[in-house]
Amino acid sequence: MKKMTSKMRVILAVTSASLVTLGCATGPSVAELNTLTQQIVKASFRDQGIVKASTLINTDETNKVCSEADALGKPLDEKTAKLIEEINMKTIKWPSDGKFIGDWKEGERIAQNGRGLTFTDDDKTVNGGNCYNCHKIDEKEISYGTIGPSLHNYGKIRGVSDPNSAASKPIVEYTWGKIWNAKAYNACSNMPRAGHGGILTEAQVRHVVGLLLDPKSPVNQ
Amino acid sequence: MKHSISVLLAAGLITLSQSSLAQKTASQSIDEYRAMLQDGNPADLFEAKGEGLWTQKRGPKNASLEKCDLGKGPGVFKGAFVELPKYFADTGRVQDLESRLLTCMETLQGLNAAEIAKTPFGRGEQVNMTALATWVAAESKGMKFNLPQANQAEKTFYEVGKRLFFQRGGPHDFACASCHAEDGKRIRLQDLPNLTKNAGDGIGVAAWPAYRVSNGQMWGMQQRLNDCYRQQRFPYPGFASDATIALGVYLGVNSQGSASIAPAIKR
Amino acid sequence: MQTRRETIQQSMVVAGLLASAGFPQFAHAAFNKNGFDAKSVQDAVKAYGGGNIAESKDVTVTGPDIAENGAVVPLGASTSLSGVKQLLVLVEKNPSALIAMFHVSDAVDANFLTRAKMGQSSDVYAVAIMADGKALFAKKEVKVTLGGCGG
Amino acid sequence: MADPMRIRAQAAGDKVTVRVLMSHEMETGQRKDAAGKTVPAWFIQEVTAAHNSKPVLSAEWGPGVSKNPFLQFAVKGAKAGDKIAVTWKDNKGDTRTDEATVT
Repeated sequence: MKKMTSKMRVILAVTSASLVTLGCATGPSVAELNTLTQQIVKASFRDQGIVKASTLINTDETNKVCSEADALGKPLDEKTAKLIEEINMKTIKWPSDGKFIGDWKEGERIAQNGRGLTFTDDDKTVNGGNCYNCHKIDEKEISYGTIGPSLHNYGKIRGVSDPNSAASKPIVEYTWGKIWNAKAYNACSNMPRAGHGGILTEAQVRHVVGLLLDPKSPVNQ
Repeated sequence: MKHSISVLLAAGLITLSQSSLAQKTASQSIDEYRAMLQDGNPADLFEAKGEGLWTQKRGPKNASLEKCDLGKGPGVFKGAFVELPKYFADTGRVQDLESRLLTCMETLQGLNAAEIAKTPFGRGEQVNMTALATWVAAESKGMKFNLPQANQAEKTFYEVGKRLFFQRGGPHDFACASCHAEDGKRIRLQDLPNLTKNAGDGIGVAAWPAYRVSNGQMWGMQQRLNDCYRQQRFPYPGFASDATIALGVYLGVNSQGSASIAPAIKR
Repeated sequence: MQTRRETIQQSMVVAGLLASAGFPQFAHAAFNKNGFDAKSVQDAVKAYGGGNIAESKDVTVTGPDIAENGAVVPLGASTSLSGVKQLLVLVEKNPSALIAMFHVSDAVDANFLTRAKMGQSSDVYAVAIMADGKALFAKKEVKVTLGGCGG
Repeated sequence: MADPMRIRAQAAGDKVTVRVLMSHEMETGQRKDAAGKTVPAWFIQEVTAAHNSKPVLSAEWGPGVSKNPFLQFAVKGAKAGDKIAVTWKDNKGDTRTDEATVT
């Protein structure tokens, strides 16, 4: 952005009193507005605590494409969506020891916990999964969100009686993958990419998978 | 008091006391809780403080804010809040209430606007800022939002605000829209207003400034947006920065016609 | 330690007025540390001269079934009985059960509303201590939820 | 100095309902600050009220009362134009009195 069009200069005058505002017959174009937005983001957000402003400016292609589609109110075309899903699928890290199912009790704690990674947290904060913010999970917890679908009886509904059986393998893998990187299955999903985004560790993902699929978990009672 | 067994079963309130014959749903109970708090909103304390600050001579210039132009002419505070943010020719900027108060505190009272903007919420002059914003907003209680969009800068800021609203980022890929672009959604037990349109009287934008029960703090719109961004895992938005104001324009224009209940009381 | 009388005299608006009016029934009104140090409902009642607590339909406790936030829980205590000396508001599972104690005079209704902090879901109590030391109570469960984003 | 209270006193029949908001932190003494240090207890301990200068109410509060406390009570035999004064005193000895006219 070395050269500015005269129209762009007019737009920027809005944000900088030092530039002279000229009359403007027509509004700025979509591209100019996108550029102006990024300039305003750059000027407005700053590093604080463990959160760096660069994380916002240098976000990945998935977020860029999905944000633009959302702002225009148009879903991605099928080809772009497929491409984004493929890119994200490649990022999924499968369990290093081949074990998918962890301790559901730990999983419940992680699902309840909504902490971590804000500018008031420190790097010692153990991150939570934020799961109950959006999903009904264990039916005993009445304080659950509805942004995502209910996960109550998640494993039971899908017929998982032994998560270690061969028959359960596809659903177990899907569950792991969905938690690790939800955008691998739905390009512009609202769901965070818990593993890929560095929100949850591999061990934590394993516990959450346990919460959803262990037949002994209260989720499947 | 209304009881409904069928609604009870739907909500699955199995852990609640079984002592009463029928159970209310959790959301009915929460509504009752909120209603109990309406009478006696501690926001009144901040509103009273703000009213006093408006006429109090302060700062290096030992002047009051009584000549402050909040967009309806010097000294006019009634109805100003529901028309902000708007474009101000004297600063050449689109400004929200808090940004404009900052301008007045500097030009009229000689206070250092940059210093105040850097001060964390709840400290020093920011305490006064919140009280002032609470009082000015309260002077528009019951009035409908009616932001101007005649000026090109205001139109441009609406478009920028829209893009900010949908901008995903941070480790969780959150945007404002992740929670606030659909009707009838909840986070935990809290209803989420759909902020892409008029969410209704006293809902969304029309409920701030508000007293936060959870931490006993009074929050203006700047702090509301700041904490939304914090929970989105975004970096820190500067106080009265253009991003927060552009977002304010987008939300305010979308709320066109909804009546302000500020200062409200919120979880 | 200031006496109650001296404290009142310091106040700007009603300086001296309360003191001169006399207030014999509140002579014992100095802050009762034992009451607020008590862990249990019964111990707090004892600290104010009350006996063993007994449930009574003539005492009412008001509060929400569910509190959206434990930091502010509206609670009320009232009684229709005459001869009540003190009304107490308590939260059983708080570190110190007693929230507030009101001396009931002839000039006010035995009906008070305040707001309490609650660390967790708990029974809340209203206790009326009568002139003869009888302590009558009402209780109800208030469930405290985790709200917002949990952050 | 502490900020003023907000007192509303409204007559209905032969009674006046008084609603009071007080500006106070109400620290429990059990909370830790960001640096991990315990924030010392700081709370309103005594509340009194007077009707036309005649004491009508005395209460003791603990740190379990919420921040920026709310209190509602009813004074018998009071009427519009009467004065209701409320005083609080906290555990640090700070005190404040405000007065309202019954409407």
